[in-house]
Amino acid sequence: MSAIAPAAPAHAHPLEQSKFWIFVQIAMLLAVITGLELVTVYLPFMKWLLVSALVILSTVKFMFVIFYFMHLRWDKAFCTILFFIGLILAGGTMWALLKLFGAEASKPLPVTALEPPAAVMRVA
Amino acid sequence: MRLFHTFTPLSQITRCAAVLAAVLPLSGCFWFDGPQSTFDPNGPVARHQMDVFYVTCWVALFIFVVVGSVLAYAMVKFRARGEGDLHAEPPEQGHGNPVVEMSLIGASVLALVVIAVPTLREIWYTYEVPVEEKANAYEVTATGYQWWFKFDYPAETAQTLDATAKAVGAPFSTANELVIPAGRPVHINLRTVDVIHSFWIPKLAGKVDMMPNRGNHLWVQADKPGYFWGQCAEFCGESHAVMRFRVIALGPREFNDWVNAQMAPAHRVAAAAAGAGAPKAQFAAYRTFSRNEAGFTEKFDRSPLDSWRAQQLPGKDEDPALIARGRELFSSKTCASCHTIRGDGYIGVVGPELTHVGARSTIAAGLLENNRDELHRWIHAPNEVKPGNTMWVKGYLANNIKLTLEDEDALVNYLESLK
Amino acid sequence: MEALAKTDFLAKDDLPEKPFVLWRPTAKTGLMSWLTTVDHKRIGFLYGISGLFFFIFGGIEALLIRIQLAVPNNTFLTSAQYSEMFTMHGTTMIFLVVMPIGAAFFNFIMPLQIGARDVAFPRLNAFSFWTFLVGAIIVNLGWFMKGGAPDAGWFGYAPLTTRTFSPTHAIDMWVMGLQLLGVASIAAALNFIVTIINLRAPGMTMMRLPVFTWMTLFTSFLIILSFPAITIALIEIMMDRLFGTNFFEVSNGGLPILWQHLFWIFGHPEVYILILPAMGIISEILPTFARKPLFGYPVVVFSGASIGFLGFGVWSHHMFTTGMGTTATAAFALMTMAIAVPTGVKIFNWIGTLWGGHLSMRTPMMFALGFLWMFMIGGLSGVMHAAAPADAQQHGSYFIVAHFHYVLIGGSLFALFAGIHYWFPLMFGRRVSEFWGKLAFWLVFVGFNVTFFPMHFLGLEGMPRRTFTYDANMGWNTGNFWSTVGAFILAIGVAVYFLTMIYTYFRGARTTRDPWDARTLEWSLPNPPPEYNFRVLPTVHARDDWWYEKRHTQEIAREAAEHARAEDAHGGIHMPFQSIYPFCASVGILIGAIGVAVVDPANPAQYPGFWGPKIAVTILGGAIMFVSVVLWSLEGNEGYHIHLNEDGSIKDDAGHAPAGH
Amino acid sequence: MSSTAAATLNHHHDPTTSTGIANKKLLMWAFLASDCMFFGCLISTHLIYRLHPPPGTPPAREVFSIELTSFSTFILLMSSLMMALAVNAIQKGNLKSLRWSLLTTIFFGCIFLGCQVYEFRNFVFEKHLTITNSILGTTFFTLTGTHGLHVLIGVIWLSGMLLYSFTGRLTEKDSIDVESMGLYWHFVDIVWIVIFTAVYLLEYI
Ligand code: HEA
Ligand code: HEA
Ligand code: HEC
Ligand code: CUA
Ligand SMILES: [Cu+2]
Repeated sequence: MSAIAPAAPAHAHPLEQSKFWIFVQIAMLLAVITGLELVTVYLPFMKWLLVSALVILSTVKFMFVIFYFMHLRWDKAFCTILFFIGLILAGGTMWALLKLFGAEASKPLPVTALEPPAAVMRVA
Repeated sequence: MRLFHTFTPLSQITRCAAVLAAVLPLSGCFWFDGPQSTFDPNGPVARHQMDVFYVTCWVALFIFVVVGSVLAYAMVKFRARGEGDLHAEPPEQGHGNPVVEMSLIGASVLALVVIAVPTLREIWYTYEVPVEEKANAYEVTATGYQWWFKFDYPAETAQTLDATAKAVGAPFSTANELVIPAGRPVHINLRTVDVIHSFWIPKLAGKVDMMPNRGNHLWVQADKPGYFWGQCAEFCGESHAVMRFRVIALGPREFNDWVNAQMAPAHRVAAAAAGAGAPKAQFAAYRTFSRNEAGFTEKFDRSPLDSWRAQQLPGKDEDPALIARGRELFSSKTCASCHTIRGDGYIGVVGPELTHVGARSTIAAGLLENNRDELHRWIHAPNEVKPGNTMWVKGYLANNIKLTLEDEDALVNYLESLK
Repeated sequence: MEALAKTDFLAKDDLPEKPFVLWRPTAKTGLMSWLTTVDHKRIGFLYGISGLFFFIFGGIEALLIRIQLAVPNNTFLTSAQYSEMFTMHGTTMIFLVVMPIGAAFFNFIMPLQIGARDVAFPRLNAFSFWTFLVGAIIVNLGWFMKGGAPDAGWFGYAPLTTRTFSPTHAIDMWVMGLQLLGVASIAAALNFIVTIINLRAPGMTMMRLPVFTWMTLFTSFLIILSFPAITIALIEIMMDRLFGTNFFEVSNGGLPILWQHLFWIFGHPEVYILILPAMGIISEILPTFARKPLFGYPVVVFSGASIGFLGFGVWSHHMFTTGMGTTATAAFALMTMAIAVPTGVKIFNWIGTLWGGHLSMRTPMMFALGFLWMFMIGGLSGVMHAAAPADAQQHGSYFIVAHFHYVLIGGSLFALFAGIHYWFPLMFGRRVSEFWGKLAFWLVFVGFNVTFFPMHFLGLEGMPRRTFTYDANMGWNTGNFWSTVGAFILAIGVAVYFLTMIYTYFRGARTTRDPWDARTLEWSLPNPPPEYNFRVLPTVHARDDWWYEKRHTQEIAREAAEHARAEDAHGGIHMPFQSIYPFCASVGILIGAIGVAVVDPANPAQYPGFWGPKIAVTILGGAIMFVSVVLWSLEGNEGYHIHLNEDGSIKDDAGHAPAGH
Repeated sequence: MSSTAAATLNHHHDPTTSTGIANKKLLMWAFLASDCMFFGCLISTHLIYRLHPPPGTPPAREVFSIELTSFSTFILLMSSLMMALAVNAIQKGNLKSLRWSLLTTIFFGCIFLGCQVYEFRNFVFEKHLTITNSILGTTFFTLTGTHGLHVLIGVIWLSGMLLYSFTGRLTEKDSIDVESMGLYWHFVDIVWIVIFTAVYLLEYI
């Protein structure tokens, strides 16, 4: 991006033709992954394993959509950089927020402590 | 056009100008030891925080002096002199010097390390009572209300009778004046019932917020007996500025006495005495006050701890009949729907507990000195003292409380008798 | 020449006739020309004027605050009025003064610096401005309403802003207004990003961009990435207020601290949004008046990027006292300190720029040097806050007020003043008097320090901020008194500054091209710049290209002549048509926002749950906006060609006749 | 622009810009970066409140109906496919194919919206989860509702484009308009991918 980019290499026509099938295949793949995810949640494994599996699977879906459907794969790298700046910052912020709120100091008060302490009637 | 129609007269400006002219020569008198000055720490927490402050301050000053000297030198040395110089050939078009830049970055990082080390240490120190002191720590709970503070003493169980004349034990509570033992760490739980407040006793510790739905806490320790100013430090609405409180640190004996006095139910003036003394039938002539007027005398201010002690002594010249009338008015005028007075059967929870209000040195959340004039000023027109406050809006306005001067006198006498 | 016409419009010459509603306005003077303008310079001017207008507002609010605090126990303002004052003062100064004046420079200067004829989306640019204005109106509407102006502080901490504690419409207007300002800022920032990335003149590589343009780019990134956080926060509070949801409803488990996190995730990058353009301006002015290139250009650029990036990881330093726990506090304290490094790098490089230069002390240079000193003080007190245990004593006190005025006024505002002064000859072709300029500088400089230096001590002596009154026995009287005196000196300085500018605008001495012997491309233009900016788009050869051009005149002249021929062969200079629809869309937004924030639902006693009037007004506004946007996209991004005479004036034949005449 | 009217267009290079990326595409990507933060904060809000649900919160998995949600997830994925094909079509100048693809995309989008309306009604009237009666309802409806709003805007935009394609003014040269619309639509899809996992599936573990 530092200089005016030279004209792109000659038009990639064969690729254009085959894109149709690429798209269809990817869509099928996405559907399959979604099915997999659905199965995953019912598996009797450790929780952290399932969560990581889910995270990985949806990341894969995510990446397929942005790189193929959204053409990042064929576009200038700068588009990818641009989008990933937002994606990484958003991811980092989410991570930090969840950490902050997951911390011990952030546990909300149990409800009993919320109510103003009842007045004790004292008769001398 | 709300902005314009409520401005008070321009005479205010003249008044300002006059006062300003008077204040000028006094400059510098109070700089470092005002009642809320953080330069005068009276306990370990505040002291540690001040230490960090001094580290940062010296580092910052050092950087400022060094960088500033270079900058000043450059400004003087390289300044173009005279018109001739302006049109001279431009200087050498240098573009940078990586070595200089890298070493300056290194130096900055070093300076930051100097700050970071004490910062980290004190973050942990100020967060929680040190382990070896934990057993010795005293616990209280402070709850923020718009715009006053309530203090509960879970450690102290007052033996009292409940409605069915059964003996029960329950912690007592007080308001706006936090009495703590000196020389002992005090662990303060911070709660709020409405918006965010922040609990700040500058001479004892930095602030910690009272967050809704969050169990915050703070610890303080007063080196020796003393009287400290506190202040809400997070904007919480109209009367945030006058949401104050006081902290009284007492030696062990005195603290114990105070606790015992607090546990007792409301003081009653013996009716028997009534016949002997000459009851003052007419009500006192109370002062009038202007808006925002300061709420204490200089005498009080000079030795607040002594004033507080004086306040603990039983009242003189009390008029039992008047007091009894005050007690009766307190419920007939619906004061009791908001205030608790243990022993007199009043159990409101919206406002501060008043069981021993007469023994506090201030009222209205640390704003006014506790004497008859100021107390009268408060119950006469709470909104003049604290704009928008709950007692006015949800009490006087909502319950349509109308008090005659006689009523007010009775109430003042009643409340002052509650030692 | 491929890169000739870089904006996204088509010349109208070869397009079919269009129906009536899609006529393109052509007025070049008068009200209509301003409402329909898409010229980045005019839009920049509009931003600037609005910013300065609101500066007077914010300044008067500040003066009222200072009058109230001049003496203890003062009764000049009531508590309620005082709350409105500081809330509106903070909101105004940040969102309606510093940001738009910054945007004015982005608009006016940045395209000229990169050798572009306009921004990438001229109509979107107009829309940004009008929407900004709408937001500003909505925020200020409260002054004229029964409920009063917003009064919950500029960061509006929930739950004070919920219906329970702020039942009037004041907060609704604050919320809605900020929401729109956010939309406007994001739209503008997207535009600048595309412009800088895509519309650079040939040869203008990224590492040749003027530093101000770089800072515009970083600021724009900060805007698009931080504003969404406050957008979410505002949506949530709005839902709570309108529909009774539970985001911040404590009794149902809401966590008000979430508001603080969301606000400061936005809020801290926001303060860098305020300072980065300032740093850009300084990086232009110092080299010009030192007659030396910026010291360590790549490092300055990179440190700008790191400030922006790190700025997203420090937000909780505004929340050190909320009881986050030790680890979080420590992490944010360290991150915050880390920001001092790239900022320091900038300071050092600016000093390096001065070193060995020929400093000519003209007024812009005075403000720029003032910036260096004052920002250093403000930055260093910022680092003092970063030490969390010390901040426990400082938070919510006047020490903070001192810190942020040093960075906001001594930093941002000084730089903006410097920038106004510096580019004034370019914008209006007139030169500001040095005498009056310097007088204004000294008044502002002295007044500023007298106002805000004592606040450091006030804060450390325990004076809390946002308090409408204080007692005489606290030791704060002297400090407050001087602070008020200083504020008036400052006000006089500001008045001198602006009166001088106004005088110069009408009467000032005419100036020639490039009066400061400057270094960047915008100075290659005649002043004021013509609507098409560049007669021929420049080819950039060096970092400080104008400095280079001035030393290679023959080569440049040859090149320019060549380009001119090529451009003529392509049909002349492409200019975008004006359009009324951005303005119409913003009007729709105004109406809709009034519907959401101000109009009451029908009397609930009579028609329970019937929101008729509110919904009707909202829908009306929405519909106007929708229709405008549709017409906007249908009218297309067309333009016309202009051809120039030898002297740069426009030949009025070719292709300039508007459709339908 | 005239120089781009050459015989074949290269859709990944726009010679009129400094980088070769079309302005509109750049704008859209930058906007999507911004939208990441937008949804990031909104999803965070929901998850934060799921960390420590206040007592009395209805158990989410008893409210949700994963079958329905999986179905609408599938539908949205398919609409994304049709969108990608639409872009492909216009880049080849194939208007007819473009129209069919757009129509299908719109159709799927509407089904998704329909499912969402059904889901909301079901939650409110059958499961008694409303936007006001618990924090779960508040964050859930706000999050998915905001996403739904994005879908709705997308559907309107798509329909507008479909209508426009009948005016005869939409040509291969304007493929960038369809493409940036496509970017938006796909983005709405990937946001749903995240929501589906983070909001729905996680509840079942
Ligand atoms: C233009 C706006 C601006 C800028 C640039 C900054 C810059 C900084 N700010 Fe400031 N800040 C505000 C505007 C700004 N701030 C505002 C408006 C508030 C209050 C909001 C409110 O509550 O209403 C605030 C509040 C605020 C707080 C919260 C205080 C509190 O409420 O408790 C903190 C805490 O860490 C902080 C820190 C910093 C730091 C570390 C920097 C750093 O970026 C500064 C870096 C600069 C330097 C350090 C000086 C130059 C460097 C050198 C000479 C090199 C050598 C130096 C070292 C190695 C130390 N700021
Ligand atoms: C860029 C931002 C900016 C700027 C420029 C300023 C400028 C000033 N500010 Fe500040 N201020 C803030 C941002 C800013 N402020 C913020 C964010 C807050 C926090 C708000 C909150 O707590 O929520 C704050 C809060 C704040 C307070 C604390 C209030 C409180 O906490 O109780 C004070 C108190 O002195 C103050 C004073 C001033 C003064 C005297 C100026 C002066 O510099 C103003 C100088 C300008 C003028 C004086 C205008 C000159 C106009 C004329 C000359 C025209 C005259 C014409 C006629 C009379 C017709 N400001
Ligand atoms: C709506 C409830 C309400 C009613 C009714 C009410 N008060 Fe209060 N009262 C309050 C609240 C709340 C405060 C704390 C105000 C503050 O400091 O902001 C208060 C404070 C006080 C104080 C000062 C306590 C202290 O330690 O600072 C006194 C004394 C007092 N009330 C007396 C009375 C009397 C006498 C009446 C009846 C005439 C009365 N109150 C009626 C709510 C009420
Ligand atoms: Cu309570 Cu401020
Ligand atoms: Cu910050």
